[in-house]
Amino acid sequence: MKLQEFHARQLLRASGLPVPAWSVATTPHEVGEAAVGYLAGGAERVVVKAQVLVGGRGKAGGVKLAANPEEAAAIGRAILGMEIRGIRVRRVLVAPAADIVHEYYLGAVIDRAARRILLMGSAAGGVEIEEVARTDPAAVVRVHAHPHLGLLGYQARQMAFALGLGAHLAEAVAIARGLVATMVANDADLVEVNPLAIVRERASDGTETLSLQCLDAKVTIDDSALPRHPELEAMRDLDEEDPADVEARAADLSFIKLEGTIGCMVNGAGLAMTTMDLVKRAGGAPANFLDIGGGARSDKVATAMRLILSDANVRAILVNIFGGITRGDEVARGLIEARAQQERDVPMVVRIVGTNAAEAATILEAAAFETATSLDDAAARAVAAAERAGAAA
Amino acid sequence: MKLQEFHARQLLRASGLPVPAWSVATTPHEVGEAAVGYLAGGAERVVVKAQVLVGGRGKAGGVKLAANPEEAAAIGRAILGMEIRGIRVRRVLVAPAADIVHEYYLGAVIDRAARRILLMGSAAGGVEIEEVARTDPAAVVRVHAHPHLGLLGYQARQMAFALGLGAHLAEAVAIARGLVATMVANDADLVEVNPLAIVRERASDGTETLSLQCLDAKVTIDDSALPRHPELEAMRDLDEEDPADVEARAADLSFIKLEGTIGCMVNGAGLAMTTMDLVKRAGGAPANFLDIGGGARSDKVATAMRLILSDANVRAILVNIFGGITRGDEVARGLIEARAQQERDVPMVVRIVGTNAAEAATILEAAAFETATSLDDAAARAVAAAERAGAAA
Amino acid sequence: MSILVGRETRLVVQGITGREGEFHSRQMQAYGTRIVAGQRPGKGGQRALDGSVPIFDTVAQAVAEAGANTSVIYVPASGAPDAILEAVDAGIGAIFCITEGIPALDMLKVVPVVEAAGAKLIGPNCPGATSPGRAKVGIIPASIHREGRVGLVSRSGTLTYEVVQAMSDAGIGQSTCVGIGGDPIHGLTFSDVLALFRDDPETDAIVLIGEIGGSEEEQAAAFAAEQLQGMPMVAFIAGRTAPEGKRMGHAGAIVSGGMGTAAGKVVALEAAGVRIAASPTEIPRLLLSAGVRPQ
Amino acid sequence: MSILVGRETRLVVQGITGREGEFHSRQMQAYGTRIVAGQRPGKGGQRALDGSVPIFDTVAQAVAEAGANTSVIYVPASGAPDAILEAVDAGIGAIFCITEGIPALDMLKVVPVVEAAGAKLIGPNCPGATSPGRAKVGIIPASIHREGRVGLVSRSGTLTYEVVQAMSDAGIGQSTCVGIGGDPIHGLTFSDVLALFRDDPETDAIVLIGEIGGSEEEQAAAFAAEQLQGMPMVAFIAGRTAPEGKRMGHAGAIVSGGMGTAAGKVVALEAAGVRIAASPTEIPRLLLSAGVRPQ
Repeated sequence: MKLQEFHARQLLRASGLPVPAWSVATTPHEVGEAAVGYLAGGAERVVVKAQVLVGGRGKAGGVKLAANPEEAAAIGRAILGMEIRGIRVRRVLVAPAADIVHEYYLGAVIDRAARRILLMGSAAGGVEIEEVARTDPAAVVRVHAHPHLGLLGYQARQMAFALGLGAHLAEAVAIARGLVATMVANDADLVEVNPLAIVRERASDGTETLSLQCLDAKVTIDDSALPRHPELEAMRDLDEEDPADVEARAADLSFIKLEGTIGCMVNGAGLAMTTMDLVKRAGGAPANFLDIGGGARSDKVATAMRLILSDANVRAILVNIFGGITRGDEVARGLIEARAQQERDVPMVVRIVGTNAAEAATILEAAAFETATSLDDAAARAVAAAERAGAAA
Repeated sequence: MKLQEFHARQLLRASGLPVPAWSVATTPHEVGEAAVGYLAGGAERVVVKAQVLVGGRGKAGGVKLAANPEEAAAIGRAILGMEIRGIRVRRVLVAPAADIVHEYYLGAVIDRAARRILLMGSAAGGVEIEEVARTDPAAVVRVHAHPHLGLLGYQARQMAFALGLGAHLAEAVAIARGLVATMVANDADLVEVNPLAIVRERASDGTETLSLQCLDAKVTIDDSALPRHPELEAMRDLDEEDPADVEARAADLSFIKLEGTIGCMVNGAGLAMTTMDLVKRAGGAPANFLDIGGGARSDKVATAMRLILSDANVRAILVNIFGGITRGDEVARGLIEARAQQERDVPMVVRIVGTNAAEAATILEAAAFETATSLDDAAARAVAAAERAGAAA
Repeated sequence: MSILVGRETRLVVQGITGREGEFHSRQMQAYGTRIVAGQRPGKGGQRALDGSVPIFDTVAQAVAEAGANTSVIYVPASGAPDAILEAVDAGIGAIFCITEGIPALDMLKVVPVVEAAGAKLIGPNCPGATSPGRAKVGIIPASIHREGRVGLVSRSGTLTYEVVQAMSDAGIGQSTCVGIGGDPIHGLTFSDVLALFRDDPETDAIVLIGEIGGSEEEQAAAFAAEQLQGMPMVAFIAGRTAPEGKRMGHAGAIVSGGMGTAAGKVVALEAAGVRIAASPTEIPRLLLSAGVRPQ
Repeated sequence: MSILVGRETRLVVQGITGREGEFHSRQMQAYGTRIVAGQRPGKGGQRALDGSVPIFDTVAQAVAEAGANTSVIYVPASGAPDAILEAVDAGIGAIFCITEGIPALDMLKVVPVVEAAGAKLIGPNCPGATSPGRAKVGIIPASIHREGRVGLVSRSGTLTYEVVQAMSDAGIGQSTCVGIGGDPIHGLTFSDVLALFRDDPETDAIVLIGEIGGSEEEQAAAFAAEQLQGMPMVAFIAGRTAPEGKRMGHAGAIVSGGMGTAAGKVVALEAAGVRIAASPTEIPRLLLSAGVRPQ
């Protein structure tokens, strides 16, 4: 689960990391109010940042600087309500603009191959780490945390020296260790600060100080760990979620909406991906990934059907069930029930094999469903059905 | 550093362990007041326990039960002020007496050979674990915690089942893991609950419940870890310490008072023990263990001398210095200073070898100290000097 | 022979009294798997599966008193890491963790302990393993198998069943089918299982069922190029149409930062001489053309 | 040859810029020990010991750029566990930790990491080791040694110096003198060092200096009985008069619950055929009577 920037900042701050002040505003007026405070406090400008869970906010015009409260409010008016990659901006973050001397990247991820938490750093901050890794792999510094002891002091120092942060050693060590500690405390699978910056601050007497600060924060939580972190589950941004995703989660279905026209209902993640792949191979485009899980009962099948049909693009449905724990006859009965409740008539191709496949076949035949036996055949029939339905529409 | 029982109870409770209520009282009146509360709360009797850091409180009459507030106050009067193994009782703990169904022992120590935290348990609680280990070794259950992950759930369950606590599994697991967690959180080298007891409680409607409770607590803290636990250092009971120990600690000297007549001043713990052993072998008895440490300067020597002479039993002093980091001439000068300040005239035998031993010899000779070259010779001379002094006294 | 499970398997079922544990224990027993013990803290002394199997409080007891050498775990996610560690500590050599939904950071702690002890962990979030005609451990349906000499290893569940069924229908039997699990952090990797197949005299060819996410297929390709020359190998990779940045059901099935794509895996495997199936149904044909004979 | 330190030693001093670190580095260098690097975070690029030794920010750099293979640690107790782990991670083979006062629970975490990496940790709270005429690492005074063929291992500092001085005075030289440290949880044990001496062709006899607390002397006795027959061995145990329940200076020197007494250790060693000295001064005599020849 991705967290909004302001939630991610909260977590970093709770781990003791230096995150400068911020406010969250939902109206242009609130943006202006927040700006008044920061400008009075000595900031020369404030930054207004759209709070959305998609990348590319900056390029989309979702991040702007303002030199006075009026300008801030105007920017807030422009950004609030804006759509970024299909997501409407409902909140912005307002913060004093930092006087940045240098930007770094620092992020912790789970390295699957090494089975360790991997801390990555780069002295080229502000750009995406994947970009740095591609163009200048040597510029990415990698340190693996100890599996039980976390990121050790010397490891944090190695990172700091490798990034050229020797002059800010104690700060850099605390931030590196704090980043990994944040990951562990919150069961995150990504904790990223980009940019981590050396920031210049001037006191009223004109003296300047340089310090390391976390100017942005990105955190994603391991979904498997959410049951033991209700405080993080509460941060879930339902406003930004498709209602279908919310319903799928409630029904414990694994559902991902895609752009195509053929709705897929499958048991098992690998088989569901394969079904999508075969639809594509047969010349169609899958409308979704949907895994109804093992041992799915008829009510789950009905919910799955409703989710698929909530997508207006869907022109045909492909049901592909390999009965292991899941019983084929149970799914067949679920399909009949679902069809009875269905408001929209969409052609359906059903393939049920494995446990109780014969019973399922009998039931489906009696109900006059179009059936298929092989995977490839099922995909081809579904594509054909979608094409027919598309031509008819 | 040993903690008083009431401090140990605090630490266990802070780790979430079930420790029944208690009060600390310093006057018979306070004992009576506490008893009023517990008896009103449903307890049939209260227990009054002397708070001292020596073993054998029970046998010495320092633990008593009372059935009413008057009796409690009377017992408080008897125990407060009592001496147990030379320690005056200044505080008692008052607690409701539990209705004990069965007593167990559970304790965590550092197993030096295995280099693990060792949790020991026994279904024969209430007696010392060393006693059980001696008389019925098979009755002691041993589980080593994981060096990084602590006591794992299954290990706690193994302990619970081995003690026959299957009917109290969840409680026993929480207590076992909490015990080890208490050790780790506080850098303890011993955390002991004896007895851990199944306690019967009757509700006002007559229903009975059985629960596991920690009825006593013993904790000792690793001295090396005290610098990072100021909150535990603050629990040190100076009332119970010899003023000489307090002064030694302040001067960073390792000092232990013994029963003999020959004061010893040595650099290095191994050599200090050896010096004591050789005094004994020569027919004398050491008055103390005293390690002045490496690189000891003259002021430290003077403090050491004062500590030794604060013991009225001391009849002779043996100084044994092997100069490595410590410079012999520096020690020699320190001895001359110390003798100048000395109020009591006690014969001294000095052996200084190693770094700057020749310079030391010249200084000592000029100041007319009795010197020795070999270890055995030094011990023999000190014993002879003490005998002469004893005969003269 | 076979790998991981076989006639020598003496199984303890951790969580035998749960709904899933009991259901699958019956299936395994019916298949002929020797279940010597069940384990469930607090039910020690009772018996499971109609009295045929003793239940112990601890895995250590199941090892000491019933001689268990293999364990399968049907314990909820909150207790599964501890169950794995208990099995390791009790000296179990092969541990199958069926449980789904264990947090990745828990597994980061568990896996090094397993490896230090020299034990083999399969899963979590895996369907187990079956050596047809000998024994099955886990949840793979018994009916799909056929005895034979092709080893199969997969990150998936039902997709594996599809492939196995297709192979069996084509007369191609299996030596052992192993599901290594769909979680990002798990025990045996593709390469680990390939090494076991390499050393198994009764395995002549290998089928690998991969999917998007991670780099195990690429590592398996490197392993195959170095260590499996002369052993025919066919692979299928699921998720060619999966969008970037989304978890496709399995916690481990995610393309991120352009890494872990199906295309990259296919390229790596092809370069190592592995034949790639465009659909699961192609697998039997590719095996036959690689010289595997139906039995 | 010799054990642990010798002509092949390429030393990095962790904490070379501190008071103790610098003082003893000069002593070690004067003795002929090859100090190839110092380490102190934040002082990388500077030089120590009158410009003769480069300072690095990390131990990894000292290994990569100066070829260090041995480290000695003069870092305060709060930073010493991390310094040990850094040396292990950098691939240092022998790590001498002089630092005193490290909490036991810190060492409980560190030691398994050291062991898993196959490194040798000597200490903490130890005086180091000297191979006379070759190299010294730590704080043992140089002047007391004499080249020879008797190995010495001890839990103590100045007591060791006494014994070494007495041996040298009697014409009995040493192959290597090792102080394993006075803390309850430390790296190499008596038995570990005895095994090294057993395998050293230039060690003909062994002196062991033990003290109260723990059971390493008893384990050493068992090791000697099994593995060191034919190699003369003399031991001295300090603390016969120590009272129970008190730490005698060293954190590890404590008799508790009747365990770890000097008497118990003496009995165990005698039973293993080890000659026991009643005083350190007896040691040279016992060595001579055991057939060791002065050099």
